[in-house]
Amino acid sequence: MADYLPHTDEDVRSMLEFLGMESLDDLFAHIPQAVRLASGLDVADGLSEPDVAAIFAGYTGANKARATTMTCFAGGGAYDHEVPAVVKMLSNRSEFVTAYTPYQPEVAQGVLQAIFEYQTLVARLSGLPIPNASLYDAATALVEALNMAHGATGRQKMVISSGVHPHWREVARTFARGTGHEIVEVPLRDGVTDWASVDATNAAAVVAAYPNYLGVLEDLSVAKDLAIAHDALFVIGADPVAAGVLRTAGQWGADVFVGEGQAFGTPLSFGGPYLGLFACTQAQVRRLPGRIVGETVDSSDRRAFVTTLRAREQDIRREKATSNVCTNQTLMAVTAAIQLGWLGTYGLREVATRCAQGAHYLYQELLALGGVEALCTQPFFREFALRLTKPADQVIAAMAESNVLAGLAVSALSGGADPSVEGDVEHVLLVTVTERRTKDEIDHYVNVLREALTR
Amino acid sequence: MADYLPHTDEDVRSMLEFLGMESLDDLFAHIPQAVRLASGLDVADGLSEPDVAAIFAGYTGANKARATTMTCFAGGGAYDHEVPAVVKMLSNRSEFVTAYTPYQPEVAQGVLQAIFEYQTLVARLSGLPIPNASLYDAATALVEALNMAHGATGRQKMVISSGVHPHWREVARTFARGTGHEIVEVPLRDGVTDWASVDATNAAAVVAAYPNYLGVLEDLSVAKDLAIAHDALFVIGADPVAAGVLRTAGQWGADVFVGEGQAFGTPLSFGGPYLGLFACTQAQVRRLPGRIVGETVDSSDRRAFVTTLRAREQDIRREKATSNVCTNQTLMAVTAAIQLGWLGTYGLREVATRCAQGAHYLYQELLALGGVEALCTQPFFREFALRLTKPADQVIAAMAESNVLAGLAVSALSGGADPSVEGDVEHVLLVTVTERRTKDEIDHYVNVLREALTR
Amino acid sequence: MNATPQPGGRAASAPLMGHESEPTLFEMSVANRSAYQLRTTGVPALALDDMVPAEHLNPEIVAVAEVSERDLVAHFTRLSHRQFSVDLGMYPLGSCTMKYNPKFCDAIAADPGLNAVHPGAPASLSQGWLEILVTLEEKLCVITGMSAATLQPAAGAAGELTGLLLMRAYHEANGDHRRRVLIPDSAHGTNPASVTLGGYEVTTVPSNERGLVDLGALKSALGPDVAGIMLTNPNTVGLFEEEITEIAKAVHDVGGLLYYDGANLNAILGAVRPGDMGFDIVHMNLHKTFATPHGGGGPGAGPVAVAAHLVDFLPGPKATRVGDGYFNWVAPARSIGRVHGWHGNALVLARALAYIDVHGGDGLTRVAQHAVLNANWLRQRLRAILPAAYDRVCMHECTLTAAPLKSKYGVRGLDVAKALLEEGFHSPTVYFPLIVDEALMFEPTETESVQTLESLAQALERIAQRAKDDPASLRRAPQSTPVSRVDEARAARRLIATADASR
Amino acid sequence: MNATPQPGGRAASAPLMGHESEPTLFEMSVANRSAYQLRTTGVPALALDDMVPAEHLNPEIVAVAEVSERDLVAHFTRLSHRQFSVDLGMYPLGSCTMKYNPKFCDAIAADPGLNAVHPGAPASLSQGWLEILVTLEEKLCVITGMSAATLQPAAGAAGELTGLLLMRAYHEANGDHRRRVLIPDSAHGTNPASVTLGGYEVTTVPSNERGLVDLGALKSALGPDVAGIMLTNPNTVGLFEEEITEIAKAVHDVGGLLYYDGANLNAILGAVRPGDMGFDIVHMNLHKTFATPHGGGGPGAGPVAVAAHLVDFLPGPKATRVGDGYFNWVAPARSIGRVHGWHGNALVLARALAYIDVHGGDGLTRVAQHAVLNANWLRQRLRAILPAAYDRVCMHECTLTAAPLKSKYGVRGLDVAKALLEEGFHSPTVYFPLIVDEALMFEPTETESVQTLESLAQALERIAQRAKDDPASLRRAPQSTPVSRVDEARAARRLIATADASR
Ligand SMILES: Cc1ncc(COP(=O)(O)O)c(C=O)c1O
Ligand SMILES: Cc1ncc(COP(=O)(O)O)c(C=O)c1O
Repeated sequence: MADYLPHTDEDVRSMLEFLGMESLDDLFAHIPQAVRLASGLDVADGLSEPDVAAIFAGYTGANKARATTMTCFAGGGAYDHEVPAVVKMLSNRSEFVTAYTPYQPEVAQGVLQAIFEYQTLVARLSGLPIPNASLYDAATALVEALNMAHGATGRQKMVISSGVHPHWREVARTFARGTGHEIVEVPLRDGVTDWASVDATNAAAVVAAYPNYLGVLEDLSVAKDLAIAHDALFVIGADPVAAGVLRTAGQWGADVFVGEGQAFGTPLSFGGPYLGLFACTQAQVRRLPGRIVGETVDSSDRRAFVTTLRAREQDIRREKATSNVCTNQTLMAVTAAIQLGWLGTYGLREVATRCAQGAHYLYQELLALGGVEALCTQPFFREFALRLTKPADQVIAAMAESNVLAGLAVSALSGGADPSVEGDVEHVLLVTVTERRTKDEIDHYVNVLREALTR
Repeated sequence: MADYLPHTDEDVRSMLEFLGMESLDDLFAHIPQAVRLASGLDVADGLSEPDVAAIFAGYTGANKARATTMTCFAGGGAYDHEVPAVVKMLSNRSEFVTAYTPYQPEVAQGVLQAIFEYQTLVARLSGLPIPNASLYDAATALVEALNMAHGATGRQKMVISSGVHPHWREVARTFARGTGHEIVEVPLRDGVTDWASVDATNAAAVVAAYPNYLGVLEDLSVAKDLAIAHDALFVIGADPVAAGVLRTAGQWGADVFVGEGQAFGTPLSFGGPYLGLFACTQAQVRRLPGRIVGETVDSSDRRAFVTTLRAREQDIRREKATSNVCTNQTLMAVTAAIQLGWLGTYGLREVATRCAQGAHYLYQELLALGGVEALCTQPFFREFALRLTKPADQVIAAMAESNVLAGLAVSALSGGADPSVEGDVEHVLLVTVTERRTKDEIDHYVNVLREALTR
Repeated sequence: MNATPQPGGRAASAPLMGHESEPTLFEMSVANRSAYQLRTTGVPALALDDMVPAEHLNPEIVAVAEVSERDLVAHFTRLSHRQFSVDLGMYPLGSCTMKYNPKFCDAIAADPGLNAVHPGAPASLSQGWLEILVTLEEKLCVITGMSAATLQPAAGAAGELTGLLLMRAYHEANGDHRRRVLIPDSAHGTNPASVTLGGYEVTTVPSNERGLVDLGALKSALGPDVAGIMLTNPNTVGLFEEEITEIAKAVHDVGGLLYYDGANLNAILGAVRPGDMGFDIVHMNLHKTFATPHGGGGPGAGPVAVAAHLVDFLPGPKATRVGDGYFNWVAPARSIGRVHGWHGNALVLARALAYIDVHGGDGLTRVAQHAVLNANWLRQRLRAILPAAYDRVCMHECTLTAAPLKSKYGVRGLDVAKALLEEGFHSPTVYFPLIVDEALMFEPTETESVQTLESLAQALERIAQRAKDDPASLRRAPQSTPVSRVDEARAARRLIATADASR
Repeated sequence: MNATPQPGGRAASAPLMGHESEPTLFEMSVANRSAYQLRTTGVPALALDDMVPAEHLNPEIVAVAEVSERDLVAHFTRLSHRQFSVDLGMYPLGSCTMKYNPKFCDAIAADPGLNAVHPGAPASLSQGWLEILVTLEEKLCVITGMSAATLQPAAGAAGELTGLLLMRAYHEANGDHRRRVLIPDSAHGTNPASVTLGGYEVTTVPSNERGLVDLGALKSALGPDVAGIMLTNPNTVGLFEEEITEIAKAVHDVGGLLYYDGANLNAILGAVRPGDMGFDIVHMNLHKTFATPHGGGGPGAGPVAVAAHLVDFLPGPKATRVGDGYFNWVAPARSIGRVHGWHGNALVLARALAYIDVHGGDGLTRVAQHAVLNANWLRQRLRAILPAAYDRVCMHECTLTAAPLKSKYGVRGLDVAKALLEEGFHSPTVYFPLIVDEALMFEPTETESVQTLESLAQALERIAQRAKDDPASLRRAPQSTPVSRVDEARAARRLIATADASR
């Protein structure tokens, strides 16, 4: 019997006796027999921790793509960044890991202050004053932004650049089934959003990505003007690492910023738990989704932090709440605050710069190869898309044999044809470089791709 | 510049200014030029953590014998026991890891109480009332026991069974160079100490091992009688895991117990840091080496713990101290308390029993093989010695190719001929089984040894 | 020059030392101090403006913070000492299932073989992960009695909304357009909020004097425009909806679907399954029932399992067993699409599977039995001072009321909750569910021993005594904590959400 | 039956919640409760008495404790909250070098590639470990200016004794039997204790009014029977022995050897090397200078480096480079033999090497410079309230005296040290070295910022003010800590060393 229950047989006996009961079954006697599970759970019996560890060793062994053994050039919203031992140690402190939502501020100042610091960092990186305490991930954060736009304008039309990550757009479409939003996806031409090609009248939101998911740096003033023209909310989905060097969402005139915070201390984790970043203008504060921590004082005037503006939240507003989010991703938010504290002002700048340097070095080397051409001719930051002479998925499989994860097949992300890619999508490979990639690894990539294409 | 120094150039400048100095060098100006290091340290420049991690990856890659990939049948005082995630997590709490010796009890109750609990467990497992707060390892704990015996009897002769681990005996010989102790090593006959073969008159201590390092369970009453006959202190070096089922040192009449505590939550660690266990009778308390924690109360009568009987210690008694030990192995002692708390009364019993079961199963299977014979015909606990038709070191090397660490070559431990082994020692292999070894692993061992011997 | 620098670095904010406040990371920041260390890459250092057109570069440098690694460690270690957690003690927060989180499961999630895998890696290179997802889905379906599940929802509320979208997709596929979803007045706030986002209207169903759904009222609220009902069973008062079969029949009779809010699944593991009660859609809170740690508010995981007739609508792509030990991503025939950026909170899912494997069917059944045993023992033990809102056998949690203390001594449930902090226990859930006056909802969970329950009871007895002797002191509690009661009104009146907000 | 069980499980011992004491593991124990989980092995379950003769089996079962994993975690997590540490704040404990311990080094030591290797594995299967040991030895020799080193000693005191045995072996090899070892009166207690265990007599050399060895007294104490001298330089008052070359010459002239106690090596990294000062034997405290954590009292590592004429005597076997990148165990020609059961505190050694690699020669030099800068800044800053015992430039630590406070207000150094705890700082070393009246020895280390030093100074100013205004309150300090001053006399009078001791 391997489990974590403290009850001894004697405990159970005496507790039942205290209740005047004979058996544990008596506790369930009031449940209609008709629905009781007579047979017991048809799940294999419990195993000890080391036995279960042996089973999981089988799983991990079958994960060939682990970044510790296969050099990672895949990105698309999930990045292989440096996470130092100190950040892991601090974010694993059990007080942060095993606490619940800070409902009792007197004994939750640790988490509350860490969130307050996280909020401050999100505000600075987004250039917008009102952050929240985290959302599930970037995709669902985008959905909250659309809901906010609907609340602000009363309109349903959401004009979204197809430069926004295909998964984010898909999630937006899924939730639109409930909200009734009309999702209008704007195609890219040579990697840039062709805003002119759509009718934005009655738009609640105009949504752009920065850089877009193909890595391209678009001039967002066009989108901003469009939003102004139809007084829609301007929503920017931005790479927060880029904020180390590029203009912030706020500087581009965004009303709402959403982004993926995984890059700040959270490992690749097969896609989750990640961190949905969210910030908006003062004007939208009453429509803010999720929790927000505010500064105040305690009864003896000491500084204290507490979750505030609770009147927006589901537990109080119920069907009229701005959002249904309750549990969010606090631990990842705390981790992001720690990782950013470790990086600091110049470390973040350095990481952003090195990502760009690595990407541009690889890009130049690759374009020198035969069988490889750039998908578009636009400036990019740390990711770029290539059109290959072979299907991207085949190239990825081939390069994996040399322990290189070549990138992402855009067709796999978009699930086939997509307004973001002109012409055939099967041959398009999305390549990413982070600050962890060395010149040797990049040069190796070039050789391995050459082989894969000429094989 | 990768380091952990907070000082900015401006900090350094203003601090020097506050001191009325020009440069950092001024701080060292009073050191005679003649001895100053003009050239600077001839050590390579600093590297970043990830760069150093890459260097260490080279080292770890060259450690083929890691128990995680090579099944460990080696013991001899270092054992591959289960250490669960919960024990690792708790013993890595930074409050335990980064504290100093508890000099200020008001802010050190955590470590002090954990040591008090450790002491209680050592007393129970040894069957002796007065434990200390840990020593470096079993070998140096033995040396402290000999010094205690000298202090108690004023005599110099130490009669030590050669069933005591060869390394412990060697350490005893080394320190005897300073103390002038006469170390008399008693040979084994068919694996059992031949006490009759030595003259114990004027002995300060009679030292036995339980089980002895070849795994044999000797009847210690013989040694006890010898100690009584010459009123020497009776010292037992015992395997603390065995205490889960076997008689304790106290039950055998020991005045002093020493043992190796690595088995309680400390990984193999290439031999250190380990944990020197020590306990003695009430009669020897004033001669106790190292620190001891006692229970008391604080000024408001709350229970509190504090290091006590300080008058014995080097910082107060100086040249008359009972021992020179200052820094000990507290973290390993705390870890042992946690691991034993996890094992509990019946878990320890279970571990001890499974060690014995695995060892006896393997022993039986091996004796069925050709080319293998038992070194002796005595009862054993979890280790046993074999005489092979090939040199043990060759067999170990051969079996390693099948990812089995076959055991320890006794000749490597003893550094050649040793009173513990009759006849040729090169062919003697010491084999150990812990509770972690499965039947499949043991059966695999048998096959691999067969091959190794018949190749 | 600066001979007396801005002081900093005291540990007086660690309760071990004192009770002062901890400066923020930004107050600790000193120009040009740093902690980061990066790999040496040898990559040619192109200048930023050779890579990025000027109009994209930020003219200013975004300030993060500038601290040493040493100060970073001190800061967050002190903050951790200002934070209560399950690992420190009992956390009987009703409806939250704050059971002990096995460290083994954390170790599983920390394995690079799981956490260093890119979510976009091809299935052929992440077979281990796909097998974990498929295996977990299969076991969750057995546990709930459903046919298939999606593991994408990141928490319970996300699961609820996903479930409502499935409900909608199902009805629409039948060309059947419905307007309303029924919800008991005892329901958790996420339920009505999810209904709205699912595009439905909420019709609230009152509870009866037994704390259960009023079947009569339910029936009269039913109609052909009802898409379904959301129920928590045991419900949020901790009582089992004994008329569940009648409820199910009534709802199904009008063509509606039954949604099971699995937040309280811990109570019934191995005893009764949502599927067998007639539920069509079930969400689970893995961060409750399956012990994945709450992380101070998240992450969680809210898988949704459904009955056969809804399987085709599940979000996708789903990890799927495609014969002879190979796994691949497959989209259900009429999938509503993704509800998460990738595959859900994968590491949380892996933890839950490890937890299920350690317990097994037998262990999970004991989990529920002991959770219910603890709640009933506590209810009985506290009867004299904090009567149960509905005095009969409860499930895994018991909703007590401080109403007597309030009427007699003017001591509110909140005061009791705050005083409990001084006694070394986290507070129960207060003022929820809304249908109970001065509600104090205790969920001990199965991992607390009877000794701990007894000392909780004795602490509450001391507090009841204080309510008699010195009620004012309770209104001032807690005093021993890092901060005393905080001014929530002030926080809301003048929002200071960042260190940069004007004060 | 037991309706009111023994209460337990409150977190009121966590300072965050309250200030009560934490029960012991044994007080928490309940019959038949357990936490352990072992691998399923399938090994035939032979009965104990079929394996072990009856006379060896313990008739009784040794009681350990019987707690659940949940209670185990709560207990030790609470204890950790009752413990101050470097990670929580400044720990200016003179002579102990409580600098920040990089977590990176912990991660290195946690790698199974290092910590899962059996110490008895053949060299061919543990080449990585041997290379680590050889590389560390080489770097330590460069840093100290010596020829070779042993890494076996487990701490400083073990290094001292090893060094004295080397001294003895050297003299004896020269057929030269000497009796005495000189030690300054300022020396750390381990020095004289080690001398005794080394079989020598201690001759104490007085310090002069400058806090340094009195050269005249030293010379008159010297003679042909002097085996050597043990010096700490900078010495334990934190001052550099400026006459070191004269001292070295005088000792060498009588055929004695110079032993360097490296506890204070942090002060001189890259500035001056023991070897260049004429020392023959040097021990280092890796747990001080090279930042390996102290673990609440250990483990440490005390490698001993020696000059050419002592190399052959070093303990063995030693990891040795035997050409073309292969390493093996080799015993020095006239080795004194092992001083540790295996190869020393290997994981501590690996941490230290990682620390050295990250800093490099340049970084280590900065370490010393900034450590000395901090100590002098603090000395200067505190001059008005706590004068330095010897008022001039110090090295990495400054020995101040509370004598003025004592004479003026009857406030002792100990009171100041205790009051500092309430201010959020660990106390300095008190009453050491013995030659200074009311000594308060502060070692800030290089990892503390000037902001932290400033707030330490302000805290001490507040304490000095309290000494004037309310001296009695200082004698009662600390009050904010988990326990107030403890009754040490009672602990010694009636030893209670275990939970089973009669009370
Ligand atoms: C009854 C009930 N339903 C739904 C939820 C929402 O779950 P989550 O917080 O994971 O979104 C909760 C969580 O508190 C709950 O208690
Ligand atoms: C000056 C001095 N010498 C020797 C030692 C002893 O070192 P260890 O505690 O590692 O045995 C110390 C430790 O405090 C010390 O400060």
